[in-house]
Amino acid sequence: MKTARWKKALGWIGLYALWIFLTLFTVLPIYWMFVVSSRSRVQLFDAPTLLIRSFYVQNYTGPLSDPVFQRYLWNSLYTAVGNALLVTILALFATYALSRWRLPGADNIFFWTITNRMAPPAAFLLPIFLLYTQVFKIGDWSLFDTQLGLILLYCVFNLPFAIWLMKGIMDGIPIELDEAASVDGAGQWTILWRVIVPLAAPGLAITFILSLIFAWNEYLFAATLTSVNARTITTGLAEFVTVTGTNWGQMAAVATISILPALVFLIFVQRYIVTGLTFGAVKE
Amino acid sequence: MLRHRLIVTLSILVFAAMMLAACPAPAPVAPAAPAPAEGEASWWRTAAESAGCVGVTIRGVSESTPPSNFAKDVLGPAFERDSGIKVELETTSWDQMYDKAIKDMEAGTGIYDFVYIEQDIIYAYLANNYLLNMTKFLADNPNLAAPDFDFGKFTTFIDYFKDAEGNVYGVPMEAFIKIYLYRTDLFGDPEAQAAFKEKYGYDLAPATNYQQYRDNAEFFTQWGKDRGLELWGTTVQAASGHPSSFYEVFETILPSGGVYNWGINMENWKASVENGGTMNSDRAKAAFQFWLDLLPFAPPEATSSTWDEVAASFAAGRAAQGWVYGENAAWIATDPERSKVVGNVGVALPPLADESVLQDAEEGRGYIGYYDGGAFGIPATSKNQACAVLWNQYIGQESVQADWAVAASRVVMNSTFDDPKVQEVDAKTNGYFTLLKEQGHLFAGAPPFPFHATIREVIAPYVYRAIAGELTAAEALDQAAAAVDAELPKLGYGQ
Amino acid sequence: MRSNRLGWTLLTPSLVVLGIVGFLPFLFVVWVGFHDWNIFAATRGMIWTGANNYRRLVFDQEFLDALWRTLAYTVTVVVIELSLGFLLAQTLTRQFPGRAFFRTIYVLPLVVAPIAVGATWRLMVIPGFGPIPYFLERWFGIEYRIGTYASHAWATAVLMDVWHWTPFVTLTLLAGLTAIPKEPLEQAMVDGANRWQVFRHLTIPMMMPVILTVVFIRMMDALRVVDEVYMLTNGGPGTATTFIGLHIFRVVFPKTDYGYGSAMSLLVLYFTIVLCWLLFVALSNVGKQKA
Amino acid sequence: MTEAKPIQAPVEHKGRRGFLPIETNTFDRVFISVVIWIGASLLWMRFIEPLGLSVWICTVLCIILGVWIVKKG
Repeated sequence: MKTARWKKALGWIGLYALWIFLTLFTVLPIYWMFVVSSRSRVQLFDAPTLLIRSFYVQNYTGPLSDPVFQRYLWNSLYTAVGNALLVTILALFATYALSRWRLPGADNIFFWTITNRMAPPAAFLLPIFLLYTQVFKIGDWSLFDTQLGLILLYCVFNLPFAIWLMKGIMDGIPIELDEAASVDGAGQWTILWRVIVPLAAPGLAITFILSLIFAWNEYLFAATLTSVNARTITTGLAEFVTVTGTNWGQMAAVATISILPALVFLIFVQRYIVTGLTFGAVKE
Repeated sequence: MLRHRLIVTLSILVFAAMMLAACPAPAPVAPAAPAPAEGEASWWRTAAESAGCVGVTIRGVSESTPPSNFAKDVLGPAFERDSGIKVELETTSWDQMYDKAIKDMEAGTGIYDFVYIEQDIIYAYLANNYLLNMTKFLADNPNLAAPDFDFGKFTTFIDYFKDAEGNVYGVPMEAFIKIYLYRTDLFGDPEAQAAFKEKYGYDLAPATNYQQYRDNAEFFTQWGKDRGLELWGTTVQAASGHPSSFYEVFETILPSGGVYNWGINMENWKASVENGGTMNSDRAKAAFQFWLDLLPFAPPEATSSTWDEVAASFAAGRAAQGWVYGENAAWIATDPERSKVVGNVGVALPPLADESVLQDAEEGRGYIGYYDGGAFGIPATSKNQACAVLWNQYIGQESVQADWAVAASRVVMNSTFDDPKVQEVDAKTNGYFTLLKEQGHLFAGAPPFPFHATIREVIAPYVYRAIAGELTAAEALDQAAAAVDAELPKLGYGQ
Repeated sequence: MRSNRLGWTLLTPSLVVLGIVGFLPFLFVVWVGFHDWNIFAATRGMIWTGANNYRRLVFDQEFLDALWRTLAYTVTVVVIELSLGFLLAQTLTRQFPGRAFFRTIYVLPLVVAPIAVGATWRLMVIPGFGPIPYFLERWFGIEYRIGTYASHAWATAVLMDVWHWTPFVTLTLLAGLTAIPKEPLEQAMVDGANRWQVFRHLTIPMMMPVILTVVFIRMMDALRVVDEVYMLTNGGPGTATTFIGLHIFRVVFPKTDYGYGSAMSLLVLYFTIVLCWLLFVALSNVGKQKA
Repeated sequence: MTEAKPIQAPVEHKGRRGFLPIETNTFDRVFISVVIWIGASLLWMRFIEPLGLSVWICTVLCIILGVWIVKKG
C-alpha cells in the first residue's frame, strides 16, 4: 500500500515538475521581451540578467504618445476585428451549406478552400499588389493601403482554416434538430439563427478569436499592401530595425503592447477553446 | 448559451471602446521647423499655386533612418507650411522600402511621388527608365526652378545620380563613408602601448595596413580576456544570412585590398580570372581571407551582426576598432543615451593591403572604401511630378542642411562643412566631417551595375558559407565568380 | 429534398472572396511562371519561355536543398510537437489544482505575432546580448553561436517553432481527448489491460482523425514558414535555415526574378497540395471507417 | 416557408469505386490525373529529357493515362 502511495505522490511531483518547467519555458521569451522593453539602449549591453532593476518608461511612452503609432494600433484592431467578423460569418454560411445540402462536388470545394492556405506567400505578393493597385480601383481610390483591402486579403488564410474548423462543428450538430425545427414550421434562416448558431457558439467563438489572432499578427502582406494610412502594428515593428541601430527596447515595448489585445480576447474565450477546437474529427 | 454570446460580444465592445478611447483621432503633430525667410516662403507658395499643387498630398517612401525621419518630421511640415503641399513620407525597413518602390515603378502604379534611391540601385532604375529627369524638367519649367537651388552646390556625391549626359535624377539627402573607428582610450593607454610594443616589436597605433590591423585585433582580444573585460579586438559585419556581410566584403574589404567593382570586368561582364575578371584573383582571396581570419578576434555576436549591430557593438564598448558606417560616427561619439564610448572615439581612413591601393585611389584608378548615401528621386510614373520637384528642391536648399547634418551626420553640400553647428559635431567626433570633406574623394560608391541586387544575391550565399566555415576564402570566391559568370549571360550581359 | 439553390447562395460569398484574393493571383502566378521576367535584366518585360523555368528548377541544387531542408524541418517540428502535445494533453485531461492556471499561461505563445516571435528569440540567442548563450557559456561552458554553427541555428529554429505551436497542438488534442467516449477505455482497464495497451490499441486509433488533422494543419503552415526565420537568422548561417518560403522570398524580391520565383512557388504549392491531399484522403477514410 | 420540408443528411460521397483504392468522383479523378501529369513531367525533365526524349512524349502518355483514370478509376 505504501509503495502505491509513494508512486502516486511521485506521479504528482512529476506532473507538477513538468508543468512548472513548461510554464517557465513558455514564459521566458515573453518575459525576456518585457525585460528588454524595460531597458534603455545603453543598458541593453550590460551583462544579460533576468532582473528588472529600473524601468525605462520612455520605451512605452514614446510610441504610445506618437500619433502615427496610435494609428497603427487602430488599423490593426480595425483590420483584425473586421477580418475575424467577416471570416466567422462567411464560414458559418459556407459550412452550413456544406454540411446540410448535397451540393455536387462539395468535398472538392472543401478541399480547394483549404489549398488557399498552402501557397508560399512571397510569390503571391506581386499579383495581389497588382490586383489591388490596378484592377480594384475606382478613380483615385484603390484597395491598396486600405483596411478593407487587408480585411479581404486575410480571408486567404483565415477562411480555409475557419471553414475547416466550423465544418466539424456543423457536422457535429445533429440534423434531427433541424428537422424538428423544420417540422415546427421554422424557415431556413430561423433554423440557422435559432438552432445552429447557439449550438455552434463555442466553435464560432474560437473561429473568431483564432482569425483575429492570425490577422492581428500578419506581417508580410500588410507590409507590402499598405503604405501610410492602413499600416498595422506588425509592420511598425520592422521600422525599428534601421541602419543606424535597431531600437530593441522600443521594439520590444511595441511587441509587448501588441500582444495585449489578442490576449484579452483569448482570455475571454478560454472556456470555449477545448470544446471549439475539435475540427469535427471525432465522431461518436 | 445566450449568456455566453453576450459576454463575448460585450467584451469585444468594451475592448474596442477602450482602444478607441486610447487612440484619439490621429492628428499630425508638427515639430518645430526652421523658420524660413519671408521672401522664400512666398516663392514656394507662388510656385505651388502656379503648378496647381496647393492642397495636393505627395507621397514618398524611404528607409527609416535619421536623415529620412528628419525629412518626415521637420522638413515635411515646414514645406507644407511654406507651399501648401502636404508630404506623406512612409519610412520602413530597408528591404521593404526597395520592394515597394520597385513594385510601384515597375507596375507603373504611381503611388509614390518620390522615392529613396540608394547610390547602388540608381543604375538599375536608370536602365529601366524609372526616374524623372530633373535637369530637363527644371529647364522646361523655369517658373518652378527655385532661385537658390543649384545642382552645382552639392558635393561630388551628386555625380552618382547623373546619367552619361550629366542630367540629374535625384537630390542627395544623405551621404557618408564607411570609416575606421578606434577607441582612443585604449590606443592611448600607456600600459597597453608598452605591452603591445613588447609583444609585436613596434608601436601601438590605429592600423594603416592589414597586418597591423590583425595585430591590434589579436592584442586587444587577449587584453580583454586577461582582464575579464567584455572586449574584443575588432568588429566584423559578418551576419551569416544577411546581405550586410556581402557589402562589407565586396565594398569595404576587397577595395582596400585593391580589387574594385566587385571584381567584375565591366568591359566583358565577367568575374573569374580566366575570363578577365578579378573576383577570384589572389589579391581578392588574400583580402577576404584576412577578413575571415578576424572572426576569432570579434565579439561573439559578429556572425549575427548587420550594419546596425556592428555600430551597437562598438557603441557598447565591446570592440577596440572596426569598420563602421560613418552615419553612426556622430551618435557613437556624442550620445550618452546610446553609447558607452562617448568621447573615446577616433576616426581614420580604413587600413589597406598595401601602399599601391592608396596610390590607385589618388590617381583615380581605384578607391579605398565605400562611399554610400541616397537621394530622393521622382518616379516617372508619379502623378504629381511638379509638386515633387518643388519638394526635392526644398530639401536641397543650403539653409536646411546644417540642422539636418547635425541630426543625422550626413553632408551632401559643400557649404554645410563650414557651418558652426556642423564643425562643433566634427570636433566631438575627432574629425569625421573633416575626413569626409578632405578624403571623401578616395572613397567610391557601388559600381554602376544595372543588375546590382540580382548579382548580390548570387554572390552572397558564398560569403555566408565562408563565414560559417563551410568554405575557405579561395573556394568561396572561385565558386562565386563561376556563379556570376553563369548568371550574367542569363540577364543579358556579356553573352 | 430541398433545393440546392439556398445552399449555393450560402456558399457563394466565401467562394467569391477566395476567388478574388486566392484564385486570381494563382492564375497570374501560373502565367508568370511560364515567362522570364527579371526587371534587372538587360532585356525588359516578360518573355515567354514555356516550361524552361521548371526545367531549370529540377536541376537547381539550391532549390532542391531548400526543399529537403524544409521537409526535414517540418517533419522534425511536427513529430516533436505531436509527441509533446500528446503528453501534455494527457496530463490536462486529469483534474489537478492549478490546471486552469497552467493552461492559461500555456496559450500565451499563440498570440505573439510570428515576426515578434522571431525578434524575441533573436534577442534571446544573440551572443553578448541574450541570456541563453550567456548562461550556457557561464554555467556549462557551451559556446552557443547561432550565427556561426549551422546546428545551433537549426536547433533554435526548431525550438522556436515548438515553443510557438505546441500549445495549439495540445489544445486540439485535448479537445479530441475530451470528446472520445470513455466507456471502452474503462472497460478495457477492467478487463485487465494496462495503460500502455489501452493507449496503444484504443486511444490512438480513436484519436487518429484528430492526429491527422493536427498534422495536416501544422504541416501546411510549417512548409510555408517565413516571418519567424526571417527575423531569427535570415536563413543563415550559410544556408542552414534557408527554408523554402524564405528562399522564394529572396528570389522574388531582392533578385526580382519574378518568373523563376513564380515557378518555384507553384512547385512548392504542388508538393504541399499533394502531401496534404494524401493526408486528407487518409483522414476522410479513417472518418468513414468509424461512421 | 410555412411548409415543412424533409431534411436529409448529407451523403459522404457520391463517388464510385473504380480501380483506384478510394472512392472518387469525376473531379477527384481529373485532379489525380493532373497531379500525375505534373509529377511525371518534372521527373521526365530531370531524368529522361537529358537523354534526348522530348517532354511532349510524357505529356501524351499522361493524357492517355488521364483519360483512362477519368473513365475507369
